[in-house]
Amino acid sequence: MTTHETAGHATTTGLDNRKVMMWAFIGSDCLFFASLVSTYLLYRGKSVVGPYPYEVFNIPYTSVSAFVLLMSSLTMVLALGAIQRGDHTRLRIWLLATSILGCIFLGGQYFEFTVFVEQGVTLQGNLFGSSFFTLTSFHGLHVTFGVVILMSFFVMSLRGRLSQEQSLNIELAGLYWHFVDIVWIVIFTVVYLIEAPNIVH
Amino acid sequence: MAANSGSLPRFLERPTSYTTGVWGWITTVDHKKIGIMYGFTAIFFFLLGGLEAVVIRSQLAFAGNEIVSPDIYNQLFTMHALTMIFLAIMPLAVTFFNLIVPLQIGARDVAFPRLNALSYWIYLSGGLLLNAGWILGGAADSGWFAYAPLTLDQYGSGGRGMDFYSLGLLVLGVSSVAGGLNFLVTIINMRAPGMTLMRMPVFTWMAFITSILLVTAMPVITIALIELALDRILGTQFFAPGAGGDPLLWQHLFWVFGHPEVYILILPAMGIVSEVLPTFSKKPLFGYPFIIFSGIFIGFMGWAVWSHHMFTVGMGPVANATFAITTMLIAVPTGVKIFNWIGTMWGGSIDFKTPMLFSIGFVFLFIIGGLSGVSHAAPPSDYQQQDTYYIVAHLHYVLFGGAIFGIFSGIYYWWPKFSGKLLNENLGVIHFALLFIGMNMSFGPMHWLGMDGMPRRIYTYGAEYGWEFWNTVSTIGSYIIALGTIVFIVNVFYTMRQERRTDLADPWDGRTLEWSIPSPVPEYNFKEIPIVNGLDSFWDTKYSTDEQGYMTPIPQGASDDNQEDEEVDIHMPGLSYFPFITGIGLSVSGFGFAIYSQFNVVGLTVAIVGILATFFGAYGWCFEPADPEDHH
Amino acid sequence: MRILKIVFATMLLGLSLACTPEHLQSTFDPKGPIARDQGYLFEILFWAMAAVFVVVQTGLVYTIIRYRRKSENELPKQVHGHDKLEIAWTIAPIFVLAAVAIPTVSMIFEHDDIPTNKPKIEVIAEGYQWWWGFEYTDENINVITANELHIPTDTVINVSLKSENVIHSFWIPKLAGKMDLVPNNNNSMWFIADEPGEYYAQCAEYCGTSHANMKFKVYVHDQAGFDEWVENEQKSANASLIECTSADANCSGLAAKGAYIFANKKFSGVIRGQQVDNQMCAACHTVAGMKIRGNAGPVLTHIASRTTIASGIYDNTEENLTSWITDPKNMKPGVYMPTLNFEEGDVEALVAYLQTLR
Amino acid sequence: MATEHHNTEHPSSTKYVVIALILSVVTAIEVAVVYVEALAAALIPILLLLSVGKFVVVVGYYMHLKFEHKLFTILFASGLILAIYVLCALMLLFGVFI
Repeated sequence: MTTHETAGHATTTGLDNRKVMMWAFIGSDCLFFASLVSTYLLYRGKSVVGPYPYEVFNIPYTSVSAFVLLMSSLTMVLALGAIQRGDHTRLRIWLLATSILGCIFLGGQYFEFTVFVEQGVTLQGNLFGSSFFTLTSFHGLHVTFGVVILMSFFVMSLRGRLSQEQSLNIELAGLYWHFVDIVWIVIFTVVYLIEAPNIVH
Repeated sequence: MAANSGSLPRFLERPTSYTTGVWGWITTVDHKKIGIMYGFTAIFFFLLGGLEAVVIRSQLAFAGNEIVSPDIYNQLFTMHALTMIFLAIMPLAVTFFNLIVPLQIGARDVAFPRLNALSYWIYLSGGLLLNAGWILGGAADSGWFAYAPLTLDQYGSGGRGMDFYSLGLLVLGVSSVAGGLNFLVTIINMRAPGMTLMRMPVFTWMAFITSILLVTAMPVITIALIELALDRILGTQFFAPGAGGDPLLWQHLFWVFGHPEVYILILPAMGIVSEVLPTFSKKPLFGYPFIIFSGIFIGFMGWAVWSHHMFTVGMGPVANATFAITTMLIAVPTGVKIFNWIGTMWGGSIDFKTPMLFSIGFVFLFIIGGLSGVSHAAPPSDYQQQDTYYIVAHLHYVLFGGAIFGIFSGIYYWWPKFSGKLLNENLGVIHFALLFIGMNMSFGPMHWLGMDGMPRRIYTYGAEYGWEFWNTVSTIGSYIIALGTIVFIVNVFYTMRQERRTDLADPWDGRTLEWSIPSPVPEYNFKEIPIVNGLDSFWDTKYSTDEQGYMTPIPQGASDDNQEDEEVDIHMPGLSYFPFITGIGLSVSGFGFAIYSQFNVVGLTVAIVGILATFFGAYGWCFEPADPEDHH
Repeated sequence: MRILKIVFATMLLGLSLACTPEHLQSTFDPKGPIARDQGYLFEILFWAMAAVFVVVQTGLVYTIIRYRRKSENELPKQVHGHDKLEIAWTIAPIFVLAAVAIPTVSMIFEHDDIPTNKPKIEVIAEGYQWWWGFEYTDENINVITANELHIPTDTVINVSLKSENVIHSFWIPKLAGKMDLVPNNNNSMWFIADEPGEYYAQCAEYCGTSHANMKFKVYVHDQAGFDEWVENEQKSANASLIECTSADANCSGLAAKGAYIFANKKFSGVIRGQQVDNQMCAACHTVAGMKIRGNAGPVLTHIASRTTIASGIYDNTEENLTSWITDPKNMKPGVYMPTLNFEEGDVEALVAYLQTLR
Repeated sequence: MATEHHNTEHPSSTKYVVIALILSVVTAIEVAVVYVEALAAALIPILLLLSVGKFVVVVGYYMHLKFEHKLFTILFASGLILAIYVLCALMLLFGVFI
């Protein structure tokens, strides 16, 4: 996270190489998730044996998870604002808060998975299980990776190795983190909420 | 950072001493050295894939031949395709991206030199992983597009090849996406002052479009491969017919990637040809903006035609008609390119050097491949051609007559730039002649065989079908191709033994920036970053053109190319171990997962070791100081 | 560039040489309206593309000959482009493509509708690794057979394509282009045959080890011949032997012993490298009339009336049948039929029995 | 070439909090909507609209895309548009919309 390879070189567009790369990567990552979401939606209602999504989904529970992840985006921008102002104390607070919110989300996902497995939804059980777990764990892996990065920055900051000039590092981590958040906005809607009428009514 | 580096652990220090020898290659981040490694590795895999092709053709030379068993034959045609596509043509294109793009845009290196090295190490180790099946219970054998559910154990031959297929391609995909992102950023952000997009050389443009396709298309196949690997290793149900899984999902995901992939294979070759034709015709490229826009249009349309690989799966008349029309539309930009290439040569002064021969061969053969493509863009006609040798003929005219001829053209064209030696002209002409004759003899008759009802991917056929004569001819053709390739290898070894020449900075009277610097290219590429005033601005320093377009050479002062004895102190990125560690670690973990279903404990251990190595490499990478000098 | 001309001339000569009759799967020899239409469309495309080929390649060859470098000091005029030309050669291909797109699209929709002015027969074609099952579902026909499809002339044959294993592709080159059999997807296609005859057909989608050996034959009869075939198929062949429960006096002879073995005797053996026990012929193969009806392998009710065995790859002779039963994997690599440990005389009896199933 | 118009008027911390509140409210509406039987018929369009709104707000403000060089928008949008296109095309081909 201290790639200096382009530092000091003027780029054609005047933009930092790493930031261009991050946005290109996010564009590319859209297609990863699109393929997974396609698989999930195309297999929706195609499972030949249960349990089916409406039998296991717990909308209020997942809504809280979604809310937690949404709030972590807020703490993330606050962390970026802090380092840009050179406020290292707040940077640490918000980085830690973001990581913790991320961990709460992951813990929630883990608990949700165990409940589902108890109810008979497994990776091998039916198409719903296979496509649901693959999609949500792929997202969960993204979150985990994000948490690792944020914690690393937190530790670096504690050791005084993250200066105000390196705010780009936090900015890039933030872009990644927000992207993971918007992916969950999509998953929450097209996977969970879309099933809600079957549960509620 | 320098202030902090004193506290860094020892392993994080960047190596400084290895500039030559094995460690020099392993730790290099120089785009030229990486390009050279890409090139030699890809040529090795090209020879391997060619060997597989020769065995395939030998088996089919006569009716009822029994040179190889059906299971081996099925592995051979699957691995031939995978090797040629993923391990030869794509990396050969990336070879040129590495070698040429930074020079054409006037940069000292790519945007992310270490990422570039990582791409190479993943490619090398991923290629070995893909081929590991040969010695570990059978290579992949479900065809390169691996239609589900033949890829599941209960329907396949029972070999472990498809594990190496899914994990190998996953690993190689990481390399492609990393490379694609790298060149995308490089071309957007590393251009010399004055080089606007519409002043970029055509090869760089095609590299740009190819990078965009790589970055956007590879994710789709990655997900499909993850689903396949999970099905095979963890027992998910994605493609299991009994659980309601739909085999067409695999086909769609595969071809959503697969068709852009076709353009990933051909666009770089088109770029090479667009550089070679003007140089050897002594004329600028005809219709530069039209070539560029048709390239963009081809790349864009690559996303709208994928289902033409699936006309016979029963998509219904509306979908078939839609994809037929979008497919036919591709002929328009392709035609524009071909007309412009002919327009480039028209009125020129054509010098038939080997690179030019290959480029003209490309145009000639690509026209045939493009035209035969129209006949299976029409579904009713395709119903008779799908999965026959007609398709095999078509795809080889495009990928061999097209991509490979373009690549050989590039090899002969740019060889002196990096070695200071010219490949032998006479051997080059023989190479071209053998390849051209062999190629037409081998793949030409396949058009006929396909229309005569010979399906592809059959290991044997009966004499009563009347296919034997043309199969024999085709096999002889493949031997001629093999002979031509041997001539090329001889040429390479012969040339490598020659003395390095100092007068080869610009042997072909080139037009683009790479010819403005000495050969072989110094480590820092450009002593001074050039300033670009227009398309072909290097050409403009050599010739002046009057209003009617007639040109006169500008007298050159004493050559200032010989800068070798001058001390130039240009700061270059330091060497690094971490790309190597990360890349190898990734493939090792892939290998662990691939053998997991056979040897659970060993597989899991290997996978964990690989993942740990990857993380170690990535972590070290992130905290590595930018420069070795930081320690002094 | 003389090489070019020679290559081209040789290929043309070769093509004409190869256009001799007796090409069993030639798409240039259609015997039904669907294949004829498809061939016709190919011809339109071919001539359109041939015209483009001639024009463009002539232009290319002419250019490289005319503008070859004649002296080292040539300085050609620097031309960067010509906008009108560009527009022209962008639009020209669109016209050519429109000309071929119109018949293409109209044929796609035309072939989607099943003609109603002709009699129709419904057939289910089911793909297995690596053979074909055919089931006639019309009430008055109701026949199940394998690897040989019998149809009458001038009748719409509507084929439902089914597979529960991998993807196969149903292709009778002289009668109709192909359509895939995709698990969990209900495809169908139709075709008509003009004249009686024997037509070769073959799976076109790679489906595993013995993909090359997954063939079938189509026998086209006139209506009378077809009716006769149906009538014979509807009877159970050699009914007297079917009830043989043991090789007793009522059921003497080699064939009777074979019938008994077929329906009763259990063997151990090897399937694709796996040891198996308690294998019985009738557990996998159906002979109509028997109590046990297996459906893992082809129906054998009228096996002796077929001309080929092993999905069209061997002639139906005593010798081939013997080798097949003795060790099928030698005859067809990868086959799912087990190699069984027969006792002395078992194979001979089975062959004798099967040969009575006319 | 360097046309970077680095907008110094990034939203302030207060603004971020307000945005977070809006996002929370929209999420709450989303969840609430599914419990309203009267809206069942129009549920999917409503949900899509609301989540697209959240998506745009996060990308535009939290990821600053609204204030950045247009190149970033191009990079992100090309990936996103292709992704949506692939998803819709597949749904159409598999007859999910029909």
